[in-house]
Amino acid sequence: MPDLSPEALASLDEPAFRSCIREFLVANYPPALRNPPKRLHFRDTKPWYLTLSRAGWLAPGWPREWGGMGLSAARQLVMIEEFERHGCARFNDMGITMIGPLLIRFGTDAQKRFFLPKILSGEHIWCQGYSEPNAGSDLASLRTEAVLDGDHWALNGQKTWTTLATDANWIFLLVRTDRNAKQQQGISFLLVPMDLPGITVRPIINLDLHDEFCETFFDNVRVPRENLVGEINRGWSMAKALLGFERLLLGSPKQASYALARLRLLAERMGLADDPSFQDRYTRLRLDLADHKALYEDFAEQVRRGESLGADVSMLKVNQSELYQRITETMLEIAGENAGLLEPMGGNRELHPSGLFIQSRPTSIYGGTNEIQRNIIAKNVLELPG
Amino acid sequence: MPDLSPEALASLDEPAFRSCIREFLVANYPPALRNPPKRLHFRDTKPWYLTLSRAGWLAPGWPREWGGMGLSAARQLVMIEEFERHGCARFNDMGITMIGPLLIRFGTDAQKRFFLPKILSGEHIWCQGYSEPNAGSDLASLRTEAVLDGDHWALNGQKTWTTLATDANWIFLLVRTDRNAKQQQGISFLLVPMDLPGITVRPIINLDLHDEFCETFFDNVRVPRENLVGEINRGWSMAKALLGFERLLLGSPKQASYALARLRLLAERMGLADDPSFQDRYTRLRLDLADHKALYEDFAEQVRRGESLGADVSMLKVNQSELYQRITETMLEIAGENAGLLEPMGGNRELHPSGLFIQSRPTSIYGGTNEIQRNIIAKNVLELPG
Amino acid sequence: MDQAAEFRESLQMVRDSAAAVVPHGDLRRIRALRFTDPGFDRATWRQICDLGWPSLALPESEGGSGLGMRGFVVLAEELGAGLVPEPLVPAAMAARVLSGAPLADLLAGTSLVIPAWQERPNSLDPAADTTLRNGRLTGRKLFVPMAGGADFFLVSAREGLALVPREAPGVMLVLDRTQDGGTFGTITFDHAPATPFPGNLDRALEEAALATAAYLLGLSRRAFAITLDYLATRVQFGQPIASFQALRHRAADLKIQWELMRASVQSAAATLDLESDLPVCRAAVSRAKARAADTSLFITRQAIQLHGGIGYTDEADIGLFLRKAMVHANLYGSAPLHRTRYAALALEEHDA
Amino acid sequence: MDQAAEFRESLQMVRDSAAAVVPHGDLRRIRALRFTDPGFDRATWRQICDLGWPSLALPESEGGSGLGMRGFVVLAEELGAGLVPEPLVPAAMAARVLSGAPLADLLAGTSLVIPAWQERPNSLDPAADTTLRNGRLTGRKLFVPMAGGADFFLVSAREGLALVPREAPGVMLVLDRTQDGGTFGTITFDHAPATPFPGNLDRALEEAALATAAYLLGLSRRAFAITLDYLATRVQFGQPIASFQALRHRAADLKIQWELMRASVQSAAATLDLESDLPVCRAAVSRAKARAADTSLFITRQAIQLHGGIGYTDEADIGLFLRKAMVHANLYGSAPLHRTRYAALALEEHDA
Repeated sequence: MPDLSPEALASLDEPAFRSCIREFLVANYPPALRNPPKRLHFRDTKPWYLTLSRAGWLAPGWPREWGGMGLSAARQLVMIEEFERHGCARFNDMGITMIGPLLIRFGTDAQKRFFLPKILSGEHIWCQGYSEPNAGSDLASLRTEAVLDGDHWALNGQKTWTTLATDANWIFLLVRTDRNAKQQQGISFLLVPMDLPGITVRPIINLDLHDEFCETFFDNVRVPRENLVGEINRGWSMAKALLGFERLLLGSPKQASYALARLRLLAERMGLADDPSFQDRYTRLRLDLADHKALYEDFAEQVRRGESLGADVSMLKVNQSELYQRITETMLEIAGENAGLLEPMGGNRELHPSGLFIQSRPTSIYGGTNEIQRNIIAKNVLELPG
Repeated sequence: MPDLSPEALASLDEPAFRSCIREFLVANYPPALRNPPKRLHFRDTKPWYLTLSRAGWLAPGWPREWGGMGLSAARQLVMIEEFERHGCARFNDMGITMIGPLLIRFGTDAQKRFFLPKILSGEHIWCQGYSEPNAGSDLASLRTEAVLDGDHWALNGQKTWTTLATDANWIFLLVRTDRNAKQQQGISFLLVPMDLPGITVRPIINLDLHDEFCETFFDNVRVPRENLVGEINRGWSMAKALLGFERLLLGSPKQASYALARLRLLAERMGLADDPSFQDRYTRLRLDLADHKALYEDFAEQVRRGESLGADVSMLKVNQSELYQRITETMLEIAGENAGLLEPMGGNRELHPSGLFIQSRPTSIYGGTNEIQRNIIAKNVLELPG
Repeated sequence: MDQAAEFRESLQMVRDSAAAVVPHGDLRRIRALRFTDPGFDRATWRQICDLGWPSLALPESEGGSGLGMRGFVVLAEELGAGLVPEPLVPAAMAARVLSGAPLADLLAGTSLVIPAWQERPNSLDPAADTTLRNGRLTGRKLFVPMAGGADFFLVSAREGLALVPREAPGVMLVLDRTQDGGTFGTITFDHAPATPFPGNLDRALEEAALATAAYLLGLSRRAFAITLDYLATRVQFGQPIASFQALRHRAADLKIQWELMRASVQSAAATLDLESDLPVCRAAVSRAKARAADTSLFITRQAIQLHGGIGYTDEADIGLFLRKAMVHANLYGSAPLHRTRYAALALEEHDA
Repeated sequence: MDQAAEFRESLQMVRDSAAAVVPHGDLRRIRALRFTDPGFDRATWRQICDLGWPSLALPESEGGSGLGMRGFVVLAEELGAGLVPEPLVPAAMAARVLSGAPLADLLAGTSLVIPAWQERPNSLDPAADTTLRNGRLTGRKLFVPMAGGADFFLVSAREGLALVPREAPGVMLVLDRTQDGGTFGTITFDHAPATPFPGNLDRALEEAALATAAYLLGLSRRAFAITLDYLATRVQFGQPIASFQALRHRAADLKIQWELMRASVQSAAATLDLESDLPVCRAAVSRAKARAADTSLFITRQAIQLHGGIGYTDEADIGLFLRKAMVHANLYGSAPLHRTRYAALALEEHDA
């Protein structure tokens, strides 16, 4: 086994770096967790989290001084590609991808020293509190409010789509701290331990009959004053500033690519592999995927060159999600009565058309609905007036 | 030959009526004019116009006292169906379908006695002046203006899409007679001889390289005061009141049906008749057409029952035009290099994919664009707020 | 009132009568029955029988309403709108074939007979490998809807049809859950005692396929209505989202597609009532079923999308409609199967 | 500056150089040449030759720029944006095969050589029924673009390639007008005197197909830009129609489709430059050409629709783009042909 420390990896060229990651995954990733059909809970991913933590691989984008790998965006992309290729499950990564970078950039020294090590050790598991029932795509309507009362913020309101909130012991929130400010002003960034009195978490069963999402209620929760990050009323600007190359990942061909391979498998099982009408449709989907990959590569290349991504990256997200959905719709169409089964066909996890069909549905909704993305493209990319 | 006078036809049941029309068309319709690839000019359709006139068949919907056939909407539909089935060309019918009914309903006795016989005799050929360059779907922007000056209207402005204006010796106009009225108020209905000084007609060559459309300019044209129809400033209400079952015809399956038969012919010529991928696509189009016909029949049945049509008839127009276009798009796709030819393939008028493709384009634009139709459906059929 | 108007009024009465089992907008009963055994309510089933619905499509001479398939599709549409899980379509299929005491018991609601005819996925072919010899049935049947609630199976065998009690020896039933909360049964018959029955399922299968299309028509109608309500209610950027033109146009498209589906289903029902030529009937059924499968999934998918995040929760009723469409879209033949059958059966029109 | 950045800069220079022949936004020259003989301008053709464009894709060792197909598709895109009718793509196809004096004359602009290889509609197969015996060529070639302007034809025969002067005895040329104002030639060779030439058209055909895809990319880009301008300018109901959300979303979709086409064409060009395996190259070309054919027609159709009535006049420039797409979409293989070829050639990816 070669030296896989972040220091050693830094000296490798890209192919060597890539093959190190592959070897590491083969050696360390729990085989049972490859390509899980549903989002896993922390109880399942914890061993893998700790493996990464021990190797120093948990936070590829953080600077080394704070325990990260200090990788460039290009190298982080390589890692992500290899993790995706191996079918690694997403774990509870909000601490790594959101809070860590936020504190590193905007936090006080005390905040960094307190929180960052606890994220790396797995002691703190974070979840995100941005969305509200009436403020999905429309942040101006945000209503959860924090009012300063001595040394504490008095927090009231409700967040929704707090993914895996039942796993988390900390939540980060966008909260209104100035009622009179317009639009996205008057919003601050607050860190809240989940065990404070007045917090209630209610899992929401989703269409996939899974409890991934939650609603989280705050009823006069008293949060220490120092848990605010950065400047007051500047929360949304900070949150936006953190949107880096991660937006590329929303448009990754991963899901569509996975689904297309399953579509072929299903077609074989249904005796349609040589059916000309299926072949025609399948070829169109293959071409759509190949061209999506070409477009994705152009954006990935920007990231590799160290350029920042523009609003046009929304195109990837729209195209990927709708391609993924077309593929799973084709699955339903060719699966015959199997399309209605709740469980995988014959217990084979790879043959579950209805499951993949349902899982593909929210991809055009989360991260900003495709309608919102099209608004963005029209306004910020095409610069259409009105 | 049976008695084909309007009086004799009135006594027949529907099948007999239908077969009379078929026989008449076979006996009298000029074979060279069947399914013309482009809109014909009056020089070409005049003999047929006069044949119909002599038979008393020119104006199926007018009352008999004014020289019409006095047919019910149901019987008019039968006639239209048979004319379409036979591939009869559309002639310069604005006098028959628009001005005649308008005058019969809103005109003075003098107007009726002067104009109606001249329409039936072919002496007056009418064209329509509604649209303006900046008032297509948006009638509130109508700017052509008539100002009363003694016994005359002083007429200034510009109309566009005045179909076959070069054939016409009369034009009917919507003109603004009250600048201060809001929306569609302040608009009147004016009849204008085309030979008055100050009128200029400029043919517009269209995408089909045909001169069917014109622009018509009015520069201080003096129109006799009595050429206004009905009440002043009520022109748009009158024009709207005339929209009867003719709106059904915009959604007739005729064009799509014609195109689908040509698509099959083209596929045979290209050796694709048994190609499974073409078959799949062709079957979908057949099904789309069959279902469109079923929907059309529901609306036609309303007409036959004597009910008036609601805003939902817009659905037919949208669906027919887009189906027609899908069919001609398929033609282009399978025609190979022939898709680029300006003239029919091998001189066979039935094999002209590029021609039909171009002719199908405006069907989603004229008579209110499909975007406007969807606005109407959302507002008036679905009653969506906002 | 002329005959046509009278007929339309009778159809409206059928439509209104469905309210007995489909309380307007209330899906609590439907939710409660999901993922239970047998997935429907026996009391409601008896009520359905009391209303005479399993025999509705039969001629008056055979105890039916005389409204034919035009009446039955109206009823099935309403049951679809209410997501009613009781197995009316399979039972009506059995009623088309049965006679005598088994029919009487079925119609009385005392004995539920479910056809078990399918041996391959995505097939409309009731021809079977199952054998019936010396009163013993041997074979394997797939995708039998709501099989757990049946008292008898009406089984197709090489030698003809046969009735088998569910509890008979040699009958093994395995249930798979479906996305809508119901079940598909896989039934293995191993020398199970069976009573032969005359007739075949040809016509019954067409009727079941068309009634399923009508059921999809109804569930799509209701999913669309719920979505329109949501668009009018949900506020974003200070306005009801129904005011956004892109969504308005989408709604207009859904409406057009729904109306095409309706016209297709209703015209196919008229064809079945008025045409005796089986290929002509089959072409009409295939046209309607292909349209219904595609359009019901299109409408319910779009309904989820237009609901945004809330549409992806199991708490929102709209998801129930998507799940129901997922299960019923491919019953009695998928869209590709029906398109292929249509291409083979339907005469080209040469009159254009 | 690293190598990659330098290459990008060279491509940008090619792009900028196209302005010599493509005046920004002015289509008067293009209009004037429609439906004339030979449908393009010889002076412009010489200018194109002076700029070295017919050999742009050739290796530096053969007098090319060394920018390969990545350079050539950038140029073809720009010419498409200007609807340039001069026959660069067929001439470059000839340049790929020719050598010696014929090549020098072609590149000097003194002798235009157009390949005549096609004998069946919608085919990419240069294999021919045409025969070349004892220096005499006999056969029939179809769809030869701008044939009226050629000095020589480069003809594929069973025995190999041959050069035939247009004015040679036994050469009969019939021209059919095309929707964009150009022509397709049908050429009959009846024992026409011909000079054999070594080589084959395999690679040249792939390059021509890809360059045509790039030409379609360019014309679609410009059609879309004109349409965006129109949306921003045209006022209805008191607002620019660009403010209507349904049209904004349509524009966003057109943008996404255009970007997919761009990525497809550019990645195929890179494949041709970097890959020597012919099936891999063919798969990439088929992918790009299928996408370009479909998307260019989609964008230009929508451009007409978004222009409303004015888009249906010949006076409006937007129609020129639709007509050009109608002609070029199916040159060097239609979308169905390329999809079928892709399915046969491209390896399935098993890494997903």
